[in-house]
Amino acid sequence: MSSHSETGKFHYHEPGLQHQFEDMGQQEESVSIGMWMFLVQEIMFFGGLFTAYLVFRSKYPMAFAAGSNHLDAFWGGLNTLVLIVSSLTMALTVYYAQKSNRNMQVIMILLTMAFGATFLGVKTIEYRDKFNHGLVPVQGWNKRIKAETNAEHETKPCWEVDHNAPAIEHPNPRGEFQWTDCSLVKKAQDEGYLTNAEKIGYFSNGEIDANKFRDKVRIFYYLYFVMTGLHALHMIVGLALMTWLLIVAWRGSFSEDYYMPVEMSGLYWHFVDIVWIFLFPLLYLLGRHFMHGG
Amino acid sequence: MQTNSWVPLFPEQASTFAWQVDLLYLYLIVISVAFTIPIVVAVFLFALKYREKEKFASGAEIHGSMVLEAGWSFLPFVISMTIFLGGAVVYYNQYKMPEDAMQVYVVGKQWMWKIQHETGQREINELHIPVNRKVKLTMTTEDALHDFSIPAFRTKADVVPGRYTYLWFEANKPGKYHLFCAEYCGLNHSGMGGYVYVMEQSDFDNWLEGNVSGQTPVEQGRDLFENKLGCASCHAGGPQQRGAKLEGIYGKDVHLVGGGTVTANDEYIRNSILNPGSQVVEGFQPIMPTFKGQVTEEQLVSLVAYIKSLSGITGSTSTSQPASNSAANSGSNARTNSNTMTPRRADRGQGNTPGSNPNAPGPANR
Amino acid sequence: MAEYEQHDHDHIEHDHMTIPKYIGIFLVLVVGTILTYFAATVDLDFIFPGANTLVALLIAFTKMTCVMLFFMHVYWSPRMIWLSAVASFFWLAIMFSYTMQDYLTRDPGVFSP
Amino acid sequence: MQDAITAEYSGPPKLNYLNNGFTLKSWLLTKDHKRIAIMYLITVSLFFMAGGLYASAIRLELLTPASDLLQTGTYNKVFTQHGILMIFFFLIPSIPAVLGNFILPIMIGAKDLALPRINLLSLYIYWVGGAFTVWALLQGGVDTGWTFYTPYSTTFSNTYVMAVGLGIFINGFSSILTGLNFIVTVHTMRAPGMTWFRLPLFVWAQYATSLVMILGTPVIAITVLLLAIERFARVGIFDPTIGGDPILFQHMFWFYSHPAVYIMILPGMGVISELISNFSRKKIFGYEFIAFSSIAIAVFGFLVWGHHMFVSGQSVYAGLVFSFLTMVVAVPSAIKMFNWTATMYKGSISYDTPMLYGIGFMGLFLIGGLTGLFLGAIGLTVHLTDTYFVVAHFHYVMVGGQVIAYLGGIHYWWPKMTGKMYSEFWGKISAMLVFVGFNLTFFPQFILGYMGMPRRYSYPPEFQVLNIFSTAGASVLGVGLILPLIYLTQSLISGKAAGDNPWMLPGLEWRTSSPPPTENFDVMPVVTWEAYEFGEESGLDLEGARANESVRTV
Ligand code: HEA
Ligand code: HEA
Ligand code: HEC
Ligand code: CUA
Ligand SMILES: [Cu+2]
Repeated sequence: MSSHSETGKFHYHEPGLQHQFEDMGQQEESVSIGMWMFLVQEIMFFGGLFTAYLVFRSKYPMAFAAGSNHLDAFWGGLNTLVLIVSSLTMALTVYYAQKSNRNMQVIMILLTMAFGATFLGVKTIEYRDKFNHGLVPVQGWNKRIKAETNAEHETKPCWEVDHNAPAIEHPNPRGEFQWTDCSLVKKAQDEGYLTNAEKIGYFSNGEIDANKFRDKVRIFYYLYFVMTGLHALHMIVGLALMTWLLIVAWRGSFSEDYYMPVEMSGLYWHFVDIVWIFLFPLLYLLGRHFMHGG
Repeated sequence: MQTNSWVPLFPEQASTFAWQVDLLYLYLIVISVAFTIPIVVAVFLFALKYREKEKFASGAEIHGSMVLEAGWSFLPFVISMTIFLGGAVVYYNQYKMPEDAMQVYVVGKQWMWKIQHETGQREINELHIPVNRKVKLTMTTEDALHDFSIPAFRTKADVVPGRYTYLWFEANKPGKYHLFCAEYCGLNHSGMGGYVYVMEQSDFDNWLEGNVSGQTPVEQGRDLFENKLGCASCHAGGPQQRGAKLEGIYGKDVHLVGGGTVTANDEYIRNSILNPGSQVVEGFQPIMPTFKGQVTEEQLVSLVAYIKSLSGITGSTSTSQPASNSAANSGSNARTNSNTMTPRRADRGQGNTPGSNPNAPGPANR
Repeated sequence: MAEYEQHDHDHIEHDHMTIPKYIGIFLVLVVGTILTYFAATVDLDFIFPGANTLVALLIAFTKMTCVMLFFMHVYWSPRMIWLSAVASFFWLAIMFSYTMQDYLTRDPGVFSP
Repeated sequence: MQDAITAEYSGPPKLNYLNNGFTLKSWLLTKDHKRIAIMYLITVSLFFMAGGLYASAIRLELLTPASDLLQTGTYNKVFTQHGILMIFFFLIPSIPAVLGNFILPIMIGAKDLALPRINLLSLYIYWVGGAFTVWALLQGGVDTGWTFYTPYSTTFSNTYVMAVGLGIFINGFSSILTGLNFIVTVHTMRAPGMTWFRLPLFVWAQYATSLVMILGTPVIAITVLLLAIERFARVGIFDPTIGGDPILFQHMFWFYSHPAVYIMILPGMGVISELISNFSRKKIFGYEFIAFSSIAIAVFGFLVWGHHMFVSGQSVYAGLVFSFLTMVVAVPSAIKMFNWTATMYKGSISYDTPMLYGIGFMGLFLIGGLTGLFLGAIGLTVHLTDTYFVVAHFHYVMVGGQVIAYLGGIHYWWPKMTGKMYSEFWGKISAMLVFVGFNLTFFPQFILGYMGMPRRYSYPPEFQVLNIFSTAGASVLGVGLILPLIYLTQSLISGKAAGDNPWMLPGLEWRTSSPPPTENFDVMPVVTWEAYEFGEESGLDLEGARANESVRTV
């Protein structure tokens, strides 16, 4: 690029060129490095949460497995697919911007937004479900009257409660976190793969203590909510970004020569997608095998 | 009993590995001096010698030297490795737990140390140990982090809720040494401490046995109040006072937070000690910890008697005169300490196994 | 004019990806997702404990690599961008491994006997 | 670029960034890095004063063993808030946001930072975070210590932990954005001829700092966020009674906060490299080594955080590893120290105020750094941790290091920033007072620490003598620090004009007018000389300057 601004002594300001730069190349490079630095920052931000996840999962694998089994892998999987499609449409937005194709750009942005919104919609369904089942780890943030809990938990010891048993409505006047099923602990105890932290953490006087187990499952749900919550927040920011892109793209401002904003928003969108690519197995799937095989 | 010099430079060495830490310290001081002096001298020398001769004259053209750079990267590296190794060895000695040590259980609590010996003897903010014997502390806390720190022994360790941490030492010099809480734990962090008494074995045995010799309930109560239970840390007058003034309260009406008054009778005082939160005096924070499970009924009687005596009311026992009580306050001297101890045969009987004691560390996860 | 990165990329090159390629990557991602799901339902502990986790993470890493290289065009980006992508994962690895080095060596306990 | 404008204003009242608009709006909506730097300067100074007032309260209270001046609860709040304000709101933004913002773009010959709007945003975030925190402090403050250790901060403290935490959370993003901006700027905005190895070392240092800001700060953000949520939801990931782990908090906190101490020293080291080399009028010794050691410190700084947790209950093995790495990370600092000393050899050294600070830094940072080794030696730290030895160590590196460097830098670039010269006489007096007062304040604390006096404490009577020394020293230090406030302000009003290049130095910032025009240079500079070039190649008119006595008084 060294060539043209040396020769072009007249100061032609390309559209969108900011005053501190000499030419578009410099501006684009700055913006793209800046965006990447921002993403690095985001990775470390989520990284803190993943560290907490790692520590607690290694301490209490059974509680995490139990909590994870109770998440709905169908919704989670669906959302993964939805995000992947939106990533594709986002990538295509950039592609069409590069090809100066305004109409396809607008369509792709709209599609991306639609999938993004679908994702958030599914998340709401899931959150609502947690609310109904008394699985929100904040006291008072669960359904108070008629929370649904397991029909069997009042009669059986906690490890015999089948979590597929029909739910009954059950008053929860203080909106507390509900968890009754500790069958996984029993199983792990019988088969002898409890960690040391678990041998202390789930038992009182040698007996499985449903309340102590519940506390550990609550940690899982806490991490679940913080991680997916922050992820959802990023989605919302992404949607706002898309709205702005839509307006600018509608006006036909992006072209082969100037598509940096599309490209940058795309980076952000894909980043959010990548976070979900990890969240999905870590939150929804790990521990699922305990329900099936050995 | 700390060093007597006007400006003390070293705390007393009172444990078997104190000298190792001090040696490491001296080694580091030597290294520091060895690096500081040449650098400072060089800076000053250059500063004088190469003072600008002519305004804006430029200095010599020197860019650097590979040899020098390699040398002064390598040298500090080697030296720092010796420091690391020294530190690692000393650390290993500090935290390699001995097998044959005497066990002591420690529970930190805002803002006191509750200590229990294997024999069931309990104490608060004080630790009595025999000299020349390995002692291992098994520690936990009921609330925030604390840190059991004895500078004279050159050792400390954080006390973590929900877990045990361990500390060991072998004191080799009888005396009275500071015990601090070195991890910030809130309001009265700097009041959370006391003394470690290192005694000859015979004195220690004596202390463990207790000494029944005639203390009146008031004297006994005063001893509990001022030394054993640390009530005085909050209730003694003066600027440190955080608790209510107890002089003269007996029989008066007390205004409580949230309205209402009660008369300060025996029952009220007893309740204030066991359930401080239930009746909080107006104008105070509800910070008084409960002593439930730490005081025996017998001791409660003495405490009540003592608090009554502060209002000039003498119970069935004789009036305690401040002057005659000076002996009871001499807990500061380890050698004579045995005569200030109250016997607690009753609870020693049932408390021989740490687990069955309310004072011993609870299950790791509550 | 400024003398910034030596690469010549007046505009970041954009002729590398075509729609079929995009769709191809997309399909890889979908397959990966489905694979993760089924891998999670099979008990792989007979290989070694935690094999399920490893498989899940390997798939996730593959998916991430696809997204980064092709959707985010890292593949055609200057060195600086490669570097920052790699560095951020390196730093994550530092955080994970040095934290875990404490937790994994804690039992039978820090200051324990 | 701005030829038209300069031509128009060629008369004496030259258009510069200061007189280019006087309205409030022209300041608040500016995208000019220099104006933003000035606004940072003012805010940062206010926070320093607030932190300094807290420090005065600490020292007065510690005059006597009893807690008589401040109740325990108040004292706890005072040192906590002292730490929080000084670290998060003064020291971290001090050099990067003030001097870095002002000088870095000029040093590399750019018109502005690469992302000026982000720069302004970062200032606003800093203001919002600061205002939020100040509000929380006024509401009642916090008493957790600046380290916010759980479970005290989550479960037991009944002060405004959440609000202050959020203030720090917000403020973190200001730091991240500043770092981001610097990295981009250094990569893309260098003037023609300004290769990486011609960059002034201050720029290298800022670059390394920015790396730490980007890689570390997000982690503290998420950590305090978790802390705040935890306080609100009481789920207990940090509360052991319900399964959490308080030590996890310490890991996450120190993952940022140890590298953060390098955020707090690297920029200072950058300033010192400038001062030592420029006032010795000699090329810096071992340029590449100083440059790379900055990067090495930034990278290795991430591997040692566990040295704050030696007695916390982390595993013995981890303690040993962290101790080992702590020793390794000291080596790059050693390299810098030696190179600075060697730079003075055969120089042509002049003792203007900035150089006095530079020399002061060398002595104080040396002591601070070496005592860091004491703390890194694991067996010794068991005795020293959480005592005044630590307090003395970190004041030596932070106040003796970064604050001194900051003051040196302010004095050094003051003529550039304002176009005015301050009183050299008072400058020297104040530099001496700071040096003497500082040592008197903090040296006794090493002894106190070894004696076992815990930090955050009201102490037993036998420690009083040394504490009196310390308080006396703090008073001298206070006077030394208030003086610049006075004479620098005075210089704005009645100082004599500084001229474009009062010290006759080759750096790019000295090749534009003082104060610089809005876009920094009237003509885009082309760099043909190495950094710290004092010979012919630098093209400085030294003869002319010598003839003109008024340029500078030696
Ligand atoms: C600007 C801030 C800053 C800087 C630069 C440093 C630099 C260093 N620090 Fe410090 N430190 C703090 C700020 C800083 N620190 C703070 C704020 C705390 C307390 C936090 C709290 O708890 O509140 C702390 C606490 C602290 C601790 C924990 C103490 C405890 O709580 O138990 C340790 C332990 O290892 C430590 C070590 C070091 C080391 C090894 C360096 C090294 O980087 C120093 C390197 C420099 C040199 C070594 C000097 C120059 C070298 C030579 C002259 C050559 C000779 C060298 C060799 C032989 C190797 N520091
Ligand atoms: C940048 C960081 C920084 C700076 C500059 C300082 C500066 C000072 N600090 Fe700092 N200090 C910390 C960071 C810092 N400190 C931290 C992180 C802690 C730990 C907190 C914790 O434990 O949580 C601490 C703790 C701490 C303690 C230990 C408290 C304890 O553990 O109990 C002490 C005690 O002496 C102390 C003293 C001082 C003194 C005397 C100064 C002096 O250098 C201050 C000199 C400045 C002045 C005297 C101000 C002068 C100007 C004015 C007064 C302006 C006048 C006002 C107007 C005109 C409006 N500090
Ligand atoms: C941590 C500080 C602290 C300690 C230790 C402490 N107290 Fe208190 N105490 C208080 C405070 C604060 C109050 C007032 C608030 C309340 O009633 O709870 C109080 C109130 C009382 C009262 C009621 C006073 C009144 O005016 O009605 C009595 C009696 C009392 N304490 C006795 C004791 C005894 C006996 C001990 C030791 C076994 C003790 N306290 C230890 C802080 C403390
Ligand atoms: Cu307990 Cu500090
Ligand atoms: Cu550190």
